[in-house]
Amino acid sequence: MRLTMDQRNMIARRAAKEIVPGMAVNLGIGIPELVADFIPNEWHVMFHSVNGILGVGPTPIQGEEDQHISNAGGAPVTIVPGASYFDSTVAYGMIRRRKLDVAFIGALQVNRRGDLANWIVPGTRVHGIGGGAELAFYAKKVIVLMSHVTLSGEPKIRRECTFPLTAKGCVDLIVTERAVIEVTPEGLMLTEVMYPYSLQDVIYHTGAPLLISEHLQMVE
Amino acid sequence: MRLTMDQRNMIARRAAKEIVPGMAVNLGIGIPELVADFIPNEWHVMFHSVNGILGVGPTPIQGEEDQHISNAGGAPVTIVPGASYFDSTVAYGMIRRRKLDVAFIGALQVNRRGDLANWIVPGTRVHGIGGGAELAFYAKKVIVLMSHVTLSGEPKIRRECTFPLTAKGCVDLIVTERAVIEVTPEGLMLTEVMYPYSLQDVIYHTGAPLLISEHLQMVE
Amino acid sequence: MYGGFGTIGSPALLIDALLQKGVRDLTLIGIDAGYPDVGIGKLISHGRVKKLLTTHIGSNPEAGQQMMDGRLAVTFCPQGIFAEKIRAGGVGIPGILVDARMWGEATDGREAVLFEGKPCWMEPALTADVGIVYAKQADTYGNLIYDKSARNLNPLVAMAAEITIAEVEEIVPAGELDPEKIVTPGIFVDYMVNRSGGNS
Amino acid sequence: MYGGFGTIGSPALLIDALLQKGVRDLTLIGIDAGYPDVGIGKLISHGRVKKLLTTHIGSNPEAGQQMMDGRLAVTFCPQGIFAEKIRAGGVGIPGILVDARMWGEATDGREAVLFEGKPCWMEPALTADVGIVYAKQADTYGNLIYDKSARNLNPLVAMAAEITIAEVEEIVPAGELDPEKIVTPGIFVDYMVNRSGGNS
Repeated sequence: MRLTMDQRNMIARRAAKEIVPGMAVNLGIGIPELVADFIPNEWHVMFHSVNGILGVGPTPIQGEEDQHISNAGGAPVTIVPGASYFDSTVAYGMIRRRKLDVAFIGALQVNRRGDLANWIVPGTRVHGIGGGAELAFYAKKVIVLMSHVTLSGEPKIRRECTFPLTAKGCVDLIVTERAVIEVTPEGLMLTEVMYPYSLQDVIYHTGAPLLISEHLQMVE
Repeated sequence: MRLTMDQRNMIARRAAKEIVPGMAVNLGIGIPELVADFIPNEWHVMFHSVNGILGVGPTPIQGEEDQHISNAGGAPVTIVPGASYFDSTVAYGMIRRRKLDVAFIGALQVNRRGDLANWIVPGTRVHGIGGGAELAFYAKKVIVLMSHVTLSGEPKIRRECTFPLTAKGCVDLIVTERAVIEVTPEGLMLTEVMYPYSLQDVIYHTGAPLLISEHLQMVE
Repeated sequence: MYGGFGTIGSPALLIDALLQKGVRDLTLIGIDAGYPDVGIGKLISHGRVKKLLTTHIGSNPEAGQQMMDGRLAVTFCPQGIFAEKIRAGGVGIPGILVDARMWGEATDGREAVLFEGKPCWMEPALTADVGIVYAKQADTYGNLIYDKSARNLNPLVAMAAEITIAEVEEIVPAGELDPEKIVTPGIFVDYMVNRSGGNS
Repeated sequence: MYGGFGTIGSPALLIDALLQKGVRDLTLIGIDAGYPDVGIGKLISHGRVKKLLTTHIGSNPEAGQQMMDGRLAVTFCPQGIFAEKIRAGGVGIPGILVDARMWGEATDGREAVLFEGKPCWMEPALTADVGIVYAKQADTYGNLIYDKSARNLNPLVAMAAEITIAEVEEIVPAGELDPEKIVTPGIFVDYMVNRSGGNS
């Protein structure tokens, strides 16, 4: 199922709640890029881009883009006060030194242990591993933002990933248009169900066993 | 024998003749530091310092020193147009990438194959290896500037080094207050004898066999 | 080897020149494959490339197609390790050690060595015969200053190539750039092409 | 771990503070041992150091004496490799490969591994619990700009320590430093001490 822009924004808005002021945050390509729009400026969150920016700001007003300020996806951005530019080895140095508090990342599949697959669909189009493996492995908290099911309706949250893994046991939280699911040592814990989906719908479209949180919220 | 300032300058002046315009050159600590004074500015020689400068200029006028512009020995220097500052990994990157045309270096001992010992006198004072090994190994041309004999009169140019080696087979040319000696595949080749020393004196104070160049010069 | 990340900081004129010169059977080393009609991707679309060492080709379906057809040999490497490998080449060390646990399953199945108690891989440095980079300003000595996020891989590539060619917006006399602001010392730069005309 | 090369770029106030605080049994990591009464050498002269990883102690005879007496354990490493090892720690890779043929006889006799046809050593990255550095300017986010050759090892140390303390001449509001000129991004800096008074 292809997500609507509204659904993508809803995922991003929910994801933004995981951020607290002062954090350093990496936004992957796709839905993660939208998260920045839901973070107040005065929180002084420093957005990190692997091409070499710490302190990415909002999308520029049309006509005022600087062709040489862009995020890793190539989209024009701005910078905030305190931002710096550096080469990609420094960008990844920050990642490996575990300076990033949260990485929001897209996914093809996540399994019940928090393994992440997001770099290749065998036999079809090849993207390449990109920076996903390092972000997923080293960020203090990894939050997957994705559609709950594939275009053909298959669950993306599965008992086991069928695609090659990007990183093992790295995912802490999954946010989709239908649900928020925590990866816990006991397994996947459903904590929120998004309107208009039902608990039954989420369970039905999830390919792995779900623990239901005693604080389960039905989000309007 | 301790060298006089005149002798040290004479060695540096002779050494400077090995430089051609546009070269990138590293000057070690000691006599090598004096070489810069004998190179015309208009040659645009770029002097390299391992602490992080390419484009070291002359010693500043007294009273006009900048406490944060110094060479690797800690002496105040200036910079020339086109100079840049960088961290020490970049300084050594230039060395390993063989961007330095000549390194002038001090020595405790050199043997007939051009092995260099300049970092430790076993049982006495320890200096540490510093940057000598990398400069000696990677510079396109390595020129040793030193006194011909030790303080107690022992030859520093020897059949074999008795001190631990800094780098093997790295020395191309030796300049002392008494002689200029090339390291050739056939052995050490004496090409110049410095006034007021005699050929006999040089041979007597050299601890390795010397080939005498057919173009041997007696330098006034 | 080429600088740039997507089209940002990509030496567009030098890529066009390679295309016009008819160079072929290239081995390319760079962070991505650009787009089919923009950036380094042009060389791929025109069938000039036989090997590509990169991290990601998602923005260039033509590269993916050639890879599937067996016309283009692509080797992938995680992006941060890839950048470090180019840097290692640039500072002349033979390689780096990387944590093998990070690499998920994007591997060729090789064995890790145990180093300081961690499974590690020995990753060779990357160097190239020729490197092409884009910079904002140069001086006549070849010192380079980049522009914002157009820096990305460019300073690494500038150091890692035997012959480095810089495409720059402007060339000023030596001494006119702030020496604190220079990112690539000129000793690493062999040739410059001025975007506004005139080579050096 | 400390920045500086000789006394240039050495965080003098932080060294004095360590001295006054009575810290002892230190393991120090830095490019040299300073001078007996200036720079990092003060800590050695006062007998506060038990181990020293460095490249050169020629300017500090007191360090040499303590080494001979067995009071100070000194490990030497060639300078460029030493700097690379700190940088490796700073970017979070486990180690680097170095050409074993370069190292003369300044070795502990260990075996080289053959890597891509060259005898190499696997050199572990260097990190530290605390790093002290000196910078010219900082902003309130911790971004640092150094001063000329006082840069030397400081940016490497700033990245390689778990806790990095910067001694700076001036702290300005975030946004006032040219982002192109920042050498150390503030994310690597934990505490700052303003030389002209006032901490942050």
